[in-house]
Order: sequence, then C-alpha cells, then structure tokens
Amino acid sequence: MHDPPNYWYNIVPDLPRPLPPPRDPEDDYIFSRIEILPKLFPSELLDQEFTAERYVQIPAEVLDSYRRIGRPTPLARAVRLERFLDTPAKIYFKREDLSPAGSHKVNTALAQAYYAKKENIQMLTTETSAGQWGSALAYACAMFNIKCLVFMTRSSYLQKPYRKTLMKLYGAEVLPSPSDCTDVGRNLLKERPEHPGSLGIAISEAVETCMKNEGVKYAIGSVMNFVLLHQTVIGLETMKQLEEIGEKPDIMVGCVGGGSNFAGFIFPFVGKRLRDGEFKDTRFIGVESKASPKMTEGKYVYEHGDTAGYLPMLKMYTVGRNYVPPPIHAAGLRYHAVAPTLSLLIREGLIETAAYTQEEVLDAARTFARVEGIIPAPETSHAIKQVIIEAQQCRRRNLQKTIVFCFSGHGLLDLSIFEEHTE
Amino acid sequence: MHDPPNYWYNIVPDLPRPLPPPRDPEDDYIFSRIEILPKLFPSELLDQEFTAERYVQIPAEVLDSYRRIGRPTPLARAVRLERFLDTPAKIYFKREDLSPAGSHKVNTALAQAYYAKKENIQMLTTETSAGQWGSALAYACAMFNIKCLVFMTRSSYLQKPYRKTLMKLYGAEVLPSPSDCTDVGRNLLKERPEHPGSLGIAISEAVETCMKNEGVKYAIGSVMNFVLLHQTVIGLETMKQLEEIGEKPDIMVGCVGGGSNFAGFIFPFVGKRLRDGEFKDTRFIGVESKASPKMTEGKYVYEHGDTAGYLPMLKMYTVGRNYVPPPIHAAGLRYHAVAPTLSLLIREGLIETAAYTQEEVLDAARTFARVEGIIPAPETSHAIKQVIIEAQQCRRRNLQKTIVFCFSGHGLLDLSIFEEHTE
Amino acid sequence: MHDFLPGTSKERVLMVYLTAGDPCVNGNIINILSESGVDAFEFGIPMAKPKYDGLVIKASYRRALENGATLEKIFQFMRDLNLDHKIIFTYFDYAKNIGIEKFMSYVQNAGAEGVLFPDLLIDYLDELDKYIEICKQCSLEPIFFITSSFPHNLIIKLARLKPAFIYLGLMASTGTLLPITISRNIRIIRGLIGDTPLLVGFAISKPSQIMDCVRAGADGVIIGSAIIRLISQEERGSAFRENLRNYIISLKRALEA
Amino acid sequence: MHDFLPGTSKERVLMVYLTAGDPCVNGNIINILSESGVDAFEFGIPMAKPKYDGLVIKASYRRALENGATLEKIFQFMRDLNLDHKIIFTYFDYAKNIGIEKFMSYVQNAGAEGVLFPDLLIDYLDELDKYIEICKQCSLEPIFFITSSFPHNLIIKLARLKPAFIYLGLMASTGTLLPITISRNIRIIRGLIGDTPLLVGFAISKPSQIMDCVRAGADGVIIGSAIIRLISQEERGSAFRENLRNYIISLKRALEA
Ligand SMILES: Cc1ncc(COP(=O)(O)O)c(C=O)c1O
Ligand SMILES: Cc1ncc(COP(=O)(O)O)c(C=O)c1O
Repeated sequence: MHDPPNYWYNIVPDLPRPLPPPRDPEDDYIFSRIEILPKLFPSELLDQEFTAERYVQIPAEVLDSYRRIGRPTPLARAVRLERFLDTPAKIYFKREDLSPAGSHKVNTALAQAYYAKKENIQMLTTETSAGQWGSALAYACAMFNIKCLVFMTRSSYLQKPYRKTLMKLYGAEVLPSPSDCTDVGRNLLKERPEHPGSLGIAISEAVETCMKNEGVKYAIGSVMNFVLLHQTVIGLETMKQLEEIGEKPDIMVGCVGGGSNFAGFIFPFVGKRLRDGEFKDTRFIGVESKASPKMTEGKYVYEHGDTAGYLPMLKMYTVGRNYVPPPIHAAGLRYHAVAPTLSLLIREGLIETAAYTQEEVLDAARTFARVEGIIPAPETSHAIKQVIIEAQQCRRRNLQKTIVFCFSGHGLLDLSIFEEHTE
Repeated sequence: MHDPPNYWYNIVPDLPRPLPPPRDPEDDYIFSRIEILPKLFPSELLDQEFTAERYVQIPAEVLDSYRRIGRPTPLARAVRLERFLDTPAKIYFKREDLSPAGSHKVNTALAQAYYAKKENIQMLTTETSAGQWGSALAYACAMFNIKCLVFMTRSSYLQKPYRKTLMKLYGAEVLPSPSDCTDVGRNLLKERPEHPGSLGIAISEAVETCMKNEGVKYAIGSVMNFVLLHQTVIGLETMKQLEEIGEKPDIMVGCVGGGSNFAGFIFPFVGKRLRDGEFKDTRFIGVESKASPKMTEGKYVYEHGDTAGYLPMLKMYTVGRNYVPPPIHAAGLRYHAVAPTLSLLIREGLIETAAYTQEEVLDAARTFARVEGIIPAPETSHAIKQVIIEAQQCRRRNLQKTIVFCFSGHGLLDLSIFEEHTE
Repeated sequence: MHDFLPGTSKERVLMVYLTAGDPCVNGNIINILSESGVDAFEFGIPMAKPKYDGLVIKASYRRALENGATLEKIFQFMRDLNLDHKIIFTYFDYAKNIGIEKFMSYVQNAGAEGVLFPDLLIDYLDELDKYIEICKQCSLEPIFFITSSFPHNLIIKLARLKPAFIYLGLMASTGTLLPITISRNIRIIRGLIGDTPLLVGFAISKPSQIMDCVRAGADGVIIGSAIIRLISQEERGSAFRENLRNYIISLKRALEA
Repeated sequence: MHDFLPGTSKERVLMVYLTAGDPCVNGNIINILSESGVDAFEFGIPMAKPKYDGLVIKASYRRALENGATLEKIFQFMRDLNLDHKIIFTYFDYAKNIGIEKFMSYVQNAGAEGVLFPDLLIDYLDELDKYIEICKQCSLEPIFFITSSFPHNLIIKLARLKPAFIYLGLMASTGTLLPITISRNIRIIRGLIGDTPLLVGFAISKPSQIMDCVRAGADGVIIGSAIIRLISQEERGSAFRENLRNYIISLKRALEA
C-alpha cells in the first residue's frame, strides 16, 4: 500500500438503526447548544457531522498532509510478543504512533485545521490535559499556518512541561487554565489564584474565546461524528494492508476514550459486516479504563458531549459529565462518554467492551515495551492488555486467531509513569 | 523501495589512500590496547573492522530487525521548509528518527547485539551520557534477548530521568557512574560519594566490567569502522530512494559526533565518486558543534578512540581526548574526534566541514520544528542549520540545487532544551 | 394527500407548520396562508419538553401552554378549520402516554390525514409495524420522519411501505440553520426512495433554499419557525398581513420555479 | 628474491622475522632456523618508538637497544651472516631521519635484498616513486607492505610495479592475534594482484594458520613474534633447540602441504 485512501468512511448510513440526533436540553428555552455550533466549528465539519454520504472525499491538501505524517502508517506484526506469549495467535498492530505529534489524534487535527484555513478562520482553540490532543492540534495548525490557542489545565501545565514545550515549538499559544484571558478564567482566579483547573474549565475558556472572537473556532479531539469520520483512515488502511498479506482479522482491539481511534480503526470493518456480512465472525473489542467505565458500567442516555456542557447532548454511554474519574496516567481515557455511533453499536451488541485498572495496564505496557521495543501511550496500553489476554486465550485453546489492534500513540512523553513504577 | 539493502558498504577499499591502522601508544611496552580488543568486542565485529571486502552481507536476522524498526526509513521532502525559506532548492531528509529508540544509533546497536548473541555473549555493556546511544543499545539487546548494562554519567542519570526510564523499560540495567560495581567506580565514590561522573569514567567502568567478566562485551556507538559500516544502510537506502524519484544530490549534509551517521549517509555516494566519478560535483558537508570543533580546528593525529584511553589510537581529526567541551545539549557531538575514514576523507579535501554554536543551532531547530512539525535532536539540528544556510544561498543565487540531509534523531526526549529558551 | 402528491406528477407542496394552541395562530392567519398558496398544514401539539425543537418552536409551545392549550381544545380547533390538508406533528413518547390507539383516533376525528412522529423510528423503531397497523385502522396515511443520519437500508425499507410522504428533517433541530449541504443530503435520500413523495423541512426560510431543495429532488418543503417568527410579532396590522402574504408568495414561487 | 619466488612456480616461502641486535638472536639460532627450513630472514632495526609493533617485538627492540645495538653494529651483523635471503624491516620515518639514500646504501652493503617500510604507503604515499627509484639505484628489490585496509586501486597499482613481493600484514600490529578472517582478506588481495608474490604475516604462529593462508592464495608466510617468544626463553639447552627445530619443521610442513 503506497498511498492513503482518498476518502473517509461514514458509518452512519450503515448503522443498524437511526442515530439519535443531537439535542438541546429539553427544558432550556433560552440557550440552544445546537444553534451555537456554527460559532464553534468550521462549516464543512458541521456538514460532515450530518452528511448522508457513505464516503467523504479527503481533500487533496489533507491527503498531502497525511502523506507528510507518514500515511499509510505501517501495519506491523508483533512476532516477538507472539513468541513471548507462546501463542499460536498472530498479532498485528497499526502504528499510529509514528506521526510527529505521536498519536492518531493528528488525523482529525489536520482535517479540522484544513477546513478552518479554507474558511479563513484565523485561529483554532481547544483544551488539553495530558497534551496529546493539544500537540496534535498545534502540529496541524502549524501545517496549515493558522494560529492555535490551547488552554491546558494548570496542573498539567506545571506537571507536563514537555507537552507544553512541544505545542509552543509548533507555534501554539499555551495558556494554563484557568487563565486571565477569559471571564470564566478571571473569575476563578480571583477566588483562587493558583486554581489547578479542570478539563471543564479549559473547555469553557476555549468556547468563550470562540464566542467572543470572530475568526476563532473550536477544535475537538473525539466524540463528534466528523472526528470519527476522519479517523477511519486508520481502518481503511488496515483493511487494505490485511488484504495485501491475505489476513482476515478475527479480533480487533482498540482503547476507548471518546472512541475516535477505536471507531476509526474498526468502522470500515463493521460497515462491511453491516452491508454485506463480511467480517461477521470478527470480534470488535473496545477497552476502557476502570477509572471511567462508561461502556461497562455507564448508562446509554443523552448527555453533553463535553464536560462543560456547551455542546449539544448526544445519546451515548456515559458515566455522566459531572463524574470525576480518579487521576490516571491515561488522561485520554478519562472522558465521560463514548461517541454516539460507537455507543449505538455497543447497544446493538456488535461491539464488546472491557475495562482494566491502571496497574493491569501498566504491566501490559511494560511487557510490550520490553518485548517489542516500542513504548505505548498509557491509553494504548489498555488495548495491549486486552490483546495479551486474547492471545493467552488462544494459547490455552490452541487457536490460530488473527488479532489486530490499534497502536494509537507512543508514550515517549509519558515515560514518567513508568519511572514511578520501574524502580 | 520496499526492503532495506542486504549488504553494508565498506568504504575502506575505495579510499584515496591507505587507512592508517590502529596503533598502540609507541612508548607503552606493557599494555596493548590492540591486544585487548578481542576481550572487548565480538569477533565478527573485529573481523568487519579489518575486512578487505567492499560489500558486507547483512545477516538475515539483522535485516529482520531492520525491517522491524521501519527500514527502509522514509526519505521525506521538506516542502514547507523550502517554501518558508523561499528557496528554489529542493530539500530532502532521511528519517532516522522514526526507529523506536529515536535515532540512527540503533542501526549499529542491532548489528552489535546480533553478533554478540551469535557468539553466545551474555551481556553487552556501554556508557552513555545524554542517553541516545544507551537507549539504542538497550533496545537492540531487548530485541536479541541479551542483557544490557549501561553506565550513565551520574549527572545525566539525575537530570535525564526519561532516558534512564526508557533503557530500563527495555530491560537494561542502568547504573549511575561512578558506580560501586567496579574498582574504578568504588575508588572515585570513596573520595566523593556524589561524584557527577564523566564519559571517560563511564567507559572505564564498562571496560573494566568486560575485562573482569567472561561473557560480557563492550558496545560502541561511533568511530569504529564497523559502526560506520553498519550505518551505511542509511546512505544505501537514500541512494536508491533518490534514484527512484530521479534526483541527484548536489549537497549532502549530516551532523558529526564521532561521524557515524554522516559517514553512513554519504559513504555510498563518496564511494561511487571514488570508484567511477559519479557524484563528483556533489558537496558533502559534515557539521560539528563549536563546542568540540575537531574537524574545523582539531589536528589530524593519532588519538585514542575513547576518552578513557582504553581503545587503540586511531588517526583522526581530534581536539584531544582530554579536551573538556563546554556542556551542550547536543551531547552526542561532544565527542573529541572523528572516525578515521571520515578524517582521511576530510584531509583529502573530499568533505567540507562547518561548526556552529548552540544558539545558532537551536534557532534552526526551532524553525524546523515549527515549519516541518518534526522535532529534531539537538545533534541533528546542526545539520539543519547548515541546510538552511545552503538553501538561503540557493535563493540568493537562484540555484535549484537538491539538498539532502540525514535527520539522525528526534528530540522528543530533549524537549527541555527548548523549554529553557522558549519562554 | 395522494390527490396532490401523486408521486409521478410534478406538483409541489408548500406545507406550513404551526403550533396548535399558540395564541399567534388563528383562523385569520391560516386564511392568509391558505390564500397565499400554502398547500397543507402541520399542527404541532404543544408540550413542556420537546425533544428536537429549536428555540422558536419551543417558545411557541410555551405560549400555547401558557394560553391554556389542552389536547381537547387543540383537536377541536383543528376540526373547526376548513382545510384540505392537515397533519399532526407530535412525539411518539407523548402519544404513548395517552395511548397510541386513542391518540390516533383523536387525529382521525380532527380530520387530519396523518400524524408525524419525529421520534418514532429513532426511539421506537420496534413499534413501526404497530404504527402502520393503527394508521390503517384509523384510515390515516403513514408518514415517516427521517434525518440525514438514518440508515440507508431503513430509508429504502420505509419507501417500500408507501407512506403518504417521507419527511426529511434537514437540520438537527427545528428552526436551527446549520451549514449542512442540504442539496447533497436530499439527492442521496431521493436516490434511495425512488418516487416516494419527499418533503423536507427544518430551518427553511428563504426562497433560495427552497429552490435548492427542489432542484435536489424534494417534492415539497415545510416551513415552521420562519412563519412562527413572523406571526409572533407584536405588530399585526395590514402591513404585517401584506408581508406575510408576499412572503408566502415568494416561497411558493421558488417552489414552482 | 625472484629466484625462489618466480610467481608461477608453486614454491612457497617461510620467512622469519628477527630483531637485529636482540641478544636472543645469534648465529647459532639463525643456523638452527636455516637448517630446519626457513627460506629467508627479515631483520628489524630496533627503535624506541615502533609504530605498528606488538608487545613481543617491542620487548625485543628494547632488549636490543639495552644491549647497545647501533645501526652500524646491526648492519655489520647482517653482513656477517651467511644467508641466501635476507631483507630489512624498518620504518620509513626512521630511514628518512638518516637519509633514505644513505640508509638504502647501508642495506645494499649489508647484502640484504630489499627493505620493507611498513609505513611507506600509509604515511609517505607521495614518496613511493622515490622509493622505487632508489631501490633501482641500489639494486634492491622493491617490497610493499600493505594491510587489508588498503585501497584496492592502490594494491592493483603496486602489483603492476612488479615488486619482489607484497607483504600483507594480516593483523593490526605484529604478534597480536585478532579474530580476523584472514583467508577472506588474502583471497581478496590475491584477486587484485594477479601472480605477484604475496607473503603474509603478523600473529602467525600455528601450522593451521599457515595452511589457511596458503589455501587462500599466499605464497609464503612470515613468522615473527612466535619465534621471538620461543628464543627469548631463559632455558636454551638442547631441548630448546630441538623444540625450535621441530617447530620450524611443522611450519614448513604446513606451508608445503
Ligand atoms: C494515544 C491516545 N490513544 C487513545 C486516546 C483516546 O481517545 P479516542 O478514544 O478518541 O481515540 C487518546 C486521547 O487523548 C490518546 O492520546
Ligand atoms: C541523534 C544523534 N545524531 C547524531 C549523533 C552523533 O553521532 P555520530 O556522529 O556518530 O552519528 C548522535 C550521538 O549520540 C545522536 O544521538
């Protein structure tokens, strides 16, 4: 495979039942989150959010930028892990860690920056905690020459200086949140000058900045249909790469924060299954953190897409946006809900779910690093944990399954988490 | 290009004059560094050090491990940098940063670990300061299932915890040097329990460990012929990749510590020039740090290959092994001398040299990061500085040159250097 | 409804949505609309917690409720209207509370031709057969509400059920214009449903939008919030009536262009 | 030297290196060696700072110097030896200090057939022509020292100059065995030089090594440190002489196998 696909795949037209639309809170007669969407997002993204098209063309400029980050990314085989686990299973992994910003997040960041640029938007703003999303967006904005403003929770800003430095290197402005650049921020700082911040506050600051400034839009790292759409480049490539080596996946695994990497990875396969029964024996397994167990313990209800409540409500598996997960290394999995399409498929029984604790996951990460030599992001390590379990199962039952997982990002800027535990 | 080459290229038979052999100090009648080489290095490496062969076959297992780290690595074009500099020049860069350990060093580390394993050696040991070499070796040892012991200067051990963590994740034992595991270390610690260490001390500890323990050998990250030999995989791939896109390099640039990445990058081209006049107008430019200006200000004399003086003397451009360069971020360029073959070619006028200060280089790094979105290692940034200068020259003279440089490693674990300066 | 939407013919429909019980809505207004070219009316039943409605219609609901609207009064009002074509719009949730059969018989009694449940297929897909069954029992025409996010297979299946028409909600909620390429979505849906009548609505207010919709394959449009915004103005003199008339004429003209 | 190394013939040469002036080296020893089968001798000139010599030969130099060796005494000693074939080994550096022409005439006077400068081509490549010129003037045979790290082009060129032989230093310094695949290196060099006589040396001590060298294409070997190690033993009785004799015979046998 030499070139990335030239379209993204939209699963919505292939879902087994209609996707519940976004909603405003029924009892809010004053403020409509749906109405402000055009203030927040570039038009073409909103168009993609609601398109009836099954295949959405990838603009040439985005395709170029995909090539620049190394797309198609390699589909590698973890032969050494197979041997280590002494399993008859074959294990493949799709390497989303090789992009400059280090994770799959850049697949949507580039698209969002491109459309923003095309619509003459001067600046994109967003929130970040651990920094994967912030760095991806900062990178993408640098590539499309638009400004980037990242509100980073003050606690991360102080504890994760490298991510901040990376974003700044990419030319982004990075503000510790709460900041004194928004009303929300100023008010909180008045009460408590060293306020540690929260993702909700950071989102509020980003949204306020959009609302008050013409030419500033908000960028989002997961959950929205268009984000998942962009991420399908992962699965489309994987499908082609598996075909090329004559493999059929028996088990596909990914970690789930908002669900974008997992969905992007499996949707092209799920879509084929829904359309023409191919991959009907393939198991799709989404893995979350026990710290935010929305899929395994959450409810399937309408909830705001963001913790701050500025976005419309979507029907999702959620632990509730006010749930405060314990601090875990895999900050990207602390998200309170799962993207609507993925939620619907879970509800319909097409997707399996699993949840693990931080300790279980770190062990898996350590094994993978040692055996395969690649350091997984803490989020990615959740997928690895599941893969190891499945491979061990295959050993016990002597099954020669083909397991494929999404290696969503590297952990080179999260090495400290191993440090605390390595000694 | 789908597969890495299956041989390495040895430039020695093509040099314009005989390579001065390694030597012992003339006045040392007691201890021969040449005699202890077999105690230090696996046999096949020493054989490669002195082979008359032009092409050395890459063993299948090493080739496999090369594939696993993503070889052939991409040859990318820095279109955005070209545009930013408004230059008619075309700029290509060979991406050695994409390997798990983050630099070209892994090309030789894998070969050294493979031969060690083949000869039933139980453990490889080495020294590291900034940690690029240590991580590459730790990775390689993990891949070939042999033990790895890294003596890391105590100052780096304390200041660069991430590199240490990475090595440990790969299963290496990492000791702050001076350590209490060697006589050298114990004696120094007795005098000064918090001794910050030095590369020389770390080497001494590693060598002592080899000398005292059957089954332990020493691994080296640059300078030796066999190291440069392994690195030619870079240049061989580059040559093929340039051919595939119909490009001829006018200028080839690399940074120079001991010279291994630069040599590995250019030798296949220089060799063709020496053999049949191809690439006779190509300029080859090695870039060093002004902090250790061996090529631009050093002498071409016999000097020990290591700062500790345990290795034989080689004829090299050197600032003297006792020269203490000021601390710079590009620790990999603090090395006191340039590999013998490269030195000879510099002496013969086939290779140009340049030296820059840390400040100049950091600016170039910042530009590259911002414009291309990839964070260069501080070492690599030296090459970038030169590339920018050449491209600017092309703009002034309106020359459509093809500039190709070796992107030897990423700076994701060195981000702190930008931090100090970004604010 | 088949009489004016025979599928094959190119006659096009201008439907207006109004909230029954909203004090802004009265016979006078309905007459103006009818006379100016409105082909059919869709009456919404006011409720406290509407799922997919925008702020304009929400306000209209609130006015209706504050005005003391009850289901009985609403159906009475509709029965009294002398209109060729009218349908009811409400949530299946709501009808279920009353009892679907009971609710549908009210609809029938009010002389409406059908009832559109926007949430039927989204939240109660399993009750589709029941809905069709009851429609048949009550001599009501099935009508289906879909969005651009509906599965294509389901849309094809709905068309096979020969509804009076399919109502495509163009936006995420009523009256809320989003930058969605409606012509593309209509074209795709049209490709799935053959010549099943297709009416489209949500946030249509301008003649140019109507032209886009028709060009893309819609057989008609439904205007809601735009009309409600107009008729809920304080000033309701002759200038107002003239404006309203001209507005409808301009829409109608766009529809038939 | 051409008489016993005519290139085409398969006669093979066993040459021994000895340091002139080393008290361990005397007529007695040389007789034993000659009688046991040594075909030719290479005499090193002791110096304080030898560039490419290993510890055994360094020690031998030191013994010679401590024993009061001077250039004059050394050349006298060599002149006195009744040997068919002998050459001188020393550094070009050293000869330059004396004056190349002068040094070469000493060599000629000592009855040696040639002089091997191991550093000539490495450190004084530009003086190659001069060396050949002076050899001619002094009726000495040119001999070239090369290593496996020599440029192939240069090696080809050297062969074209028809030297008495080419001396390939197999290791990085004399007497220091490294794990180098000598057969491969010899084979490559042989491929470059056609039938130019090729002698190989440095750290050869065992018959099996000699067999490898010969099989790979060497016309002869030079044994240095191994002999010096033997003759520098304290014990020099009849057992010693017998050992030495047997050792040489075993080498010779390997050479001719
Ligand atoms: C490396 C990595 N993997 C996975 C995730 C989870 O997000 P999503 O489920 O949207 O892919 C994140 C989010 O930050 C991430 O950084
Ligand atoms: C990224 C990188 N580039 C370059 C160098 C310089 O070494 P060499 O000149 O041997 O390639 C180093 C050494 O540590 C390095 O880590």
